[in-house]
Amino acid sequence: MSWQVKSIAERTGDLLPGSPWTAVLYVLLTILAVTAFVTVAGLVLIYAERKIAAHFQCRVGPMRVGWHGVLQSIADAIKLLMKEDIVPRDADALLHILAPVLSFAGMLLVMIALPMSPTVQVSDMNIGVLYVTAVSGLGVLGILLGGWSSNNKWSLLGAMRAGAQIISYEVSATLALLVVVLFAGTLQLSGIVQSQETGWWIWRAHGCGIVAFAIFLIAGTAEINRTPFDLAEGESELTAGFHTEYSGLRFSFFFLSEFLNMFVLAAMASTLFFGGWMPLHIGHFAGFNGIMDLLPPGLWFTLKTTAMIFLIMWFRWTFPRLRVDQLMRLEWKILLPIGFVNLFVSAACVVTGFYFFAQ
Amino acid sequence: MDALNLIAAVQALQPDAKVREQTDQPTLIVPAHALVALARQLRDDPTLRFDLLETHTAVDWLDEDRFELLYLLASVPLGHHLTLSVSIDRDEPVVPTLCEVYPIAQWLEREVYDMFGILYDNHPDLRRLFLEDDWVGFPLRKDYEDDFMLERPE
Amino acid sequence: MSVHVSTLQARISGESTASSPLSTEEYFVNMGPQHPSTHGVLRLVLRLDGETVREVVPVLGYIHRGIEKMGEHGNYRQFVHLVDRMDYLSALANNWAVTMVVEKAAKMETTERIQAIRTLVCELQRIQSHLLWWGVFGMDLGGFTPFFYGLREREQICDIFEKTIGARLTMNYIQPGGVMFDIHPEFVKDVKAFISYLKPKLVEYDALVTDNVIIQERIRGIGKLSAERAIALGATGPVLRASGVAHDLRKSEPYGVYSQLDFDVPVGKDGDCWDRYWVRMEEMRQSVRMIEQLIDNIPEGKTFMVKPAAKIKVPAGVHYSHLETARGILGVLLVSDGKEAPYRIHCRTPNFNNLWCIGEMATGGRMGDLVAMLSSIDIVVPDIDR
Amino acid sequence: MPADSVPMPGESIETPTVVAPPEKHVGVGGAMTGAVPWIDKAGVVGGVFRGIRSLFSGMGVTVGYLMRPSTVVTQEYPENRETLKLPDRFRAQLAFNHDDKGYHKCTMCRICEEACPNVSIIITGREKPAVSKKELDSFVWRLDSCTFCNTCVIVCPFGVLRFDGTFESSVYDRRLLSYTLNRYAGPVASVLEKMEDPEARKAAMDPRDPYSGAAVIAALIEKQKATKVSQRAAREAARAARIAAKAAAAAAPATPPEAKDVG
Amino acid sequence: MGVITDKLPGVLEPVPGGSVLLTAVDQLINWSRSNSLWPLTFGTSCCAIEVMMATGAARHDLARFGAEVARPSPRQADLLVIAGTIVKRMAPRLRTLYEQMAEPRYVMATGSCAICGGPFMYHSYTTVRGADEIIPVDVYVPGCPPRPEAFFYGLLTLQKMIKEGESIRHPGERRRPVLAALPEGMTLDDIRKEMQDLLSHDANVNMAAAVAEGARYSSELKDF
Repeated sequence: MSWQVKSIAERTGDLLPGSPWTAVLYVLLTILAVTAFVTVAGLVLIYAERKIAAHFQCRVGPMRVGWHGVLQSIADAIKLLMKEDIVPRDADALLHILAPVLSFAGMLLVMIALPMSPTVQVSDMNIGVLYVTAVSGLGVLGILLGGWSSNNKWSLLGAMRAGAQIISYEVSATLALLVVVLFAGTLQLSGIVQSQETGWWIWRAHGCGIVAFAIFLIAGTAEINRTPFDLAEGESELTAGFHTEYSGLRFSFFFLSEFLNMFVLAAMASTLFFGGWMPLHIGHFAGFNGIMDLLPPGLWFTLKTTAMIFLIMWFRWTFPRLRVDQLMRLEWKILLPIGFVNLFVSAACVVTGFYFFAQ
Repeated sequence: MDALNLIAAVQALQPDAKVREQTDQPTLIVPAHALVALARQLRDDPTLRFDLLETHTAVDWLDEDRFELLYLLASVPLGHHLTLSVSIDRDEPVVPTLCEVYPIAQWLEREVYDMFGILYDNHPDLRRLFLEDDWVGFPLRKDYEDDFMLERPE
Repeated sequence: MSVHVSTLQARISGESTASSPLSTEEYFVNMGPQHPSTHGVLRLVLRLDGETVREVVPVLGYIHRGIEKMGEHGNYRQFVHLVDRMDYLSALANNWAVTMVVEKAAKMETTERIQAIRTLVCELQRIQSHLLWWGVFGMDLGGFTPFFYGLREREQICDIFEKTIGARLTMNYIQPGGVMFDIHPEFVKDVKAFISYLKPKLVEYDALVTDNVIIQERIRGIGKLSAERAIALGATGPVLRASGVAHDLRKSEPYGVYSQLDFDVPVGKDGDCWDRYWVRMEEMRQSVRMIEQLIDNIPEGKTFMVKPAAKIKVPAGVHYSHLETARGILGVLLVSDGKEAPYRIHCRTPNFNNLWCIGEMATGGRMGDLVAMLSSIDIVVPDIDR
Repeated sequence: MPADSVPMPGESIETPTVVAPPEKHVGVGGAMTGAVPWIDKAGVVGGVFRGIRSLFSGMGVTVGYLMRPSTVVTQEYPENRETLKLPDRFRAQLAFNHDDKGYHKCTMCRICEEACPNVSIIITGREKPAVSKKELDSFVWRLDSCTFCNTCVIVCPFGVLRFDGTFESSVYDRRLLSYTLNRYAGPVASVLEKMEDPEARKAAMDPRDPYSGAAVIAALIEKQKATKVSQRAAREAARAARIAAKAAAAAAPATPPEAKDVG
Repeated sequence: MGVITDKLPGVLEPVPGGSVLLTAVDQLINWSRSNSLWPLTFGTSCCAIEVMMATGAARHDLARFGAEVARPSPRQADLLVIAGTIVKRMAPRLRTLYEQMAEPRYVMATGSCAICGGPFMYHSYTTVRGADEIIPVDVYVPGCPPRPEAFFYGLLTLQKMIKEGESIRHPGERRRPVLAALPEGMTLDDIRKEMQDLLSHDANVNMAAAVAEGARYSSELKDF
């Protein structure tokens, strides 16, 4: 079965010569949809995190705002929206204001490239993986600027920690990405998904996929500053880390982008290693594949991403935090060598065609 | 019996030490100038080994116009206790510090300085411990006065 | 910042930090008085070189309430309720310390039942205190879930206390001459149920925290304190025992009914955070052992030997007695002039001495280590400031 | 510890039985602390696997609770108000023991007022010399300063006071936190039964009269000021006397130093 | 001593010139504020264990109110719970913390120490007798320390105040220090009346009638 893959950008391009105004409308609708998706997904993720954390800890979580607290995130959002927005007197006002926007923008730009189903992908670039890697690095700029411009020592410490951490782990994450790129032979995200039609890379690559996935998950968790790598905002050490001086709406930008980064990470992990929207296929076993195809690809994507998000939350509510030198040692002395070896092994696999269902 | 032995052993080291009455632990009154030497001997003597300064505080005997400094020593390996009592003049409250013998004395003495205004000779860092540096008066003295403090109405 | 930092700055100005062309600069950070991991209003002035801690200077007094001064203006019974607020996590032991010195000085009689009940509730509160510490220790190291598990078990002890004592935290239960109430009829049943509930949970704690590789890597070899330095700095309780000194007043100078109980003293080897962690975990197990021995053998007898309204007078003189709380030796020095109110009352609190070890431990460590060390000492700030 | 149980100097105390920490080293062999070069460390592979297993066992504990909703221990307070039952001895609210006709046994002996550590009980009343009795005017209890130490209850010779568990006392104004307790706590049961409106019944049963206490406290503050002034005067007089005595002593020949020791 | 310059909190004020739409928006905002009270992690002594830790823990679970997001930075917190004694040395820091918080900010004083000095009221040379001498306090939760349920009741009281009284146009205006002494020109009857007005906003029960009826019964029963 072949998939009709067409991104929203391509469809707009098709519309452009015939009816340009429809195309413009289409673009506007897309912008609206992305914004709405980001907001809703953020609120849902925050609510889910609080509920799941509560049940990990034998509590019930938000209960009193709406049925089982479903309106909790909305109340929080409105409150943060209406809260006084403080720029400290000695802060660098321009950068202080710019930082959360940058942090948010980095996350938003990645969102554009995510293939959520064959037809739901805003832009399907042929350098998709490269684009995602590059743009997600924008977030660290926001964090660094925010920490530096706040004129607060805790913020500065948090920002420096975040900077060192994110830049270091970017290396390992990219090495893990490259494994999949090698196997799939393309940088295009939809291409990577389609290359998994005969099976997901996590099991097709003789263990290389599993190692790469583990590295990607660890490095990704570190990149989005979540426990056990939340040193940048570890509240028992650095009060609130880089966003100590932020309040109101600007703080909510940081808050929201932290949660949506988790979504981005989960979506990328499922796209690269679990086939994204591709149903579970085993080689050319048509009967089984046919049954799996009964579920729509969008649902597959959602399920996989949810599972990934749950895994990341599970980490957070189980593990303590690493120390800053251990963090660096883990990256440069453990993950990076393993990542390189893994890359070479998978390159050898690709060259010899030694993996399941090679073309 | 044991308390008597202990007192005898200490009095052998410091003949000036007199027994303080009305206590439930062996307590010796020591002249201020002999305090540091005696404490060092008590700490280093292999049969006494008073290695723990359990606490140190002062009592303001306003009517007798003196401060009584109490040093509660204990021996962790041997498990016995001894209290040293030093009386100093209320108008000229200066004693030598025990910091060199017991490091924890540095902070205990800062606390006593904070509360009683007793000055410790040779103390490396004699500052107030609990109150602000610009606090007026020494609160645990019996004649301390404070506009802020409320008396219990009766 | 006032004087403290300026003295610090004067101290470092003599050292040259710029030895390499890429020079670094040391800087000061105020940790506290409002900081999540200082457990109250402790302030630490840190001299940092990047992430490395060069010097720690604790600054106290943000909760100094003058309890000793207040003690001079009330009678002994009224002072008992004040010491509840000192180390509120071992309020019963605090009550007992004052009670002990008053009873010893005034030569008051007690019964075996009173002593057994006191021992029992104090051991329960020791478990309660260590449970809270365990949870907070986990949270300080960045894992949130231990906090919730620890406090979940703590609530069970709170329930037992509520039934017998009528309060959850500040008890005022152990009074000169007895205990305020006899134990609740359901007390024995509840305690047994709790003990059988707690035992599997302790195993679970090991799976969640003790054996966790991140915890192990973070607390092993961190914050070492040698036995000599620990004694010289006056550290007591688990901090001293973790350094390898088997000093426990419950063994060396038994009070209550501890002399009849069979228990071991957990002792560490290196005096690092891991040893302190392990000593406290083991102390919980030993407390469980003690409670198991005692709970079926509470002797019969009176629970209050004097009339509650009777005035207590202590003969003139200096009286001192001490006991072992969850954090170390709590001693009460009572100077009486024969009147109804003490002439001077002084509390030797364990946290005061234990806190000063942080300066010794933390130098050269990282910020994250400092938090772990502070948490492993298990300080209660109002107990330091009094 | 009595003095005669102090061990002899030089005699070692009995060494307690000790437990030492386990030797088993869980962890990745110092790989991350950098204490040991991790490649050289023997058994590093085993250490790494043990470390990873420990992570999974921790995750097993947390997910075990997630999967068993019965382990949720939360008591949902405002929802469970009807069923929430506090222990009898819980101390949250001081109350008078009225009999069912509204009488109480307080004789205004003021023992509780004296015993209270921080004057949270303020009793006002009149002497009645004719019958050599006192008449209680108001028994004000300050909830804002009460420390719930239970001393007043145990010292009361007539069993007038009790603590009950009514903890819902939050207010917007702290003046409202003083109650006059000797007002009748509620009508007799027969009258209560006649009241049909449950809210009205509740209001009638409310033992607390929140307002009259404030005036008493205002008077108390005045009294405190007066006390302070008088005590200060007394202190200053004592001080002057002491200085005078000292000057006299300095003028007189010096006393022998033994006189300074405490007898 | 202190003077009350303002009305009691919690009294609903008519908004001059306010339209129906704005009122609805007000209500929405007040609803969101009352349901999203993020506390500052601030505790000085015993009350911190009960009010900050035990309430947040599994048995009582502050998260049900949406208030478990304890922020260590005052900039992001909405609710300052004064849990424990405030001494003179801490007072300027408490004031700073309050000033660092972003509007709207709410303050709860829990426990006797924070309300009026509690056990340390007399003969203590450092204890501040009431946190409201330093910063304005919205809700007082008595107890020493209050049990977690009592704290929740205080939180509900605060939520009620926010829902009824707070208006986006006057953030923090009604909250002034209230001290123990009665101000000049104000009698107890005035407070009574204000409190009854406050209570009569409770739509479900005719509290005024209930109180009057209760008083009648009480006066009848005095003849016993």
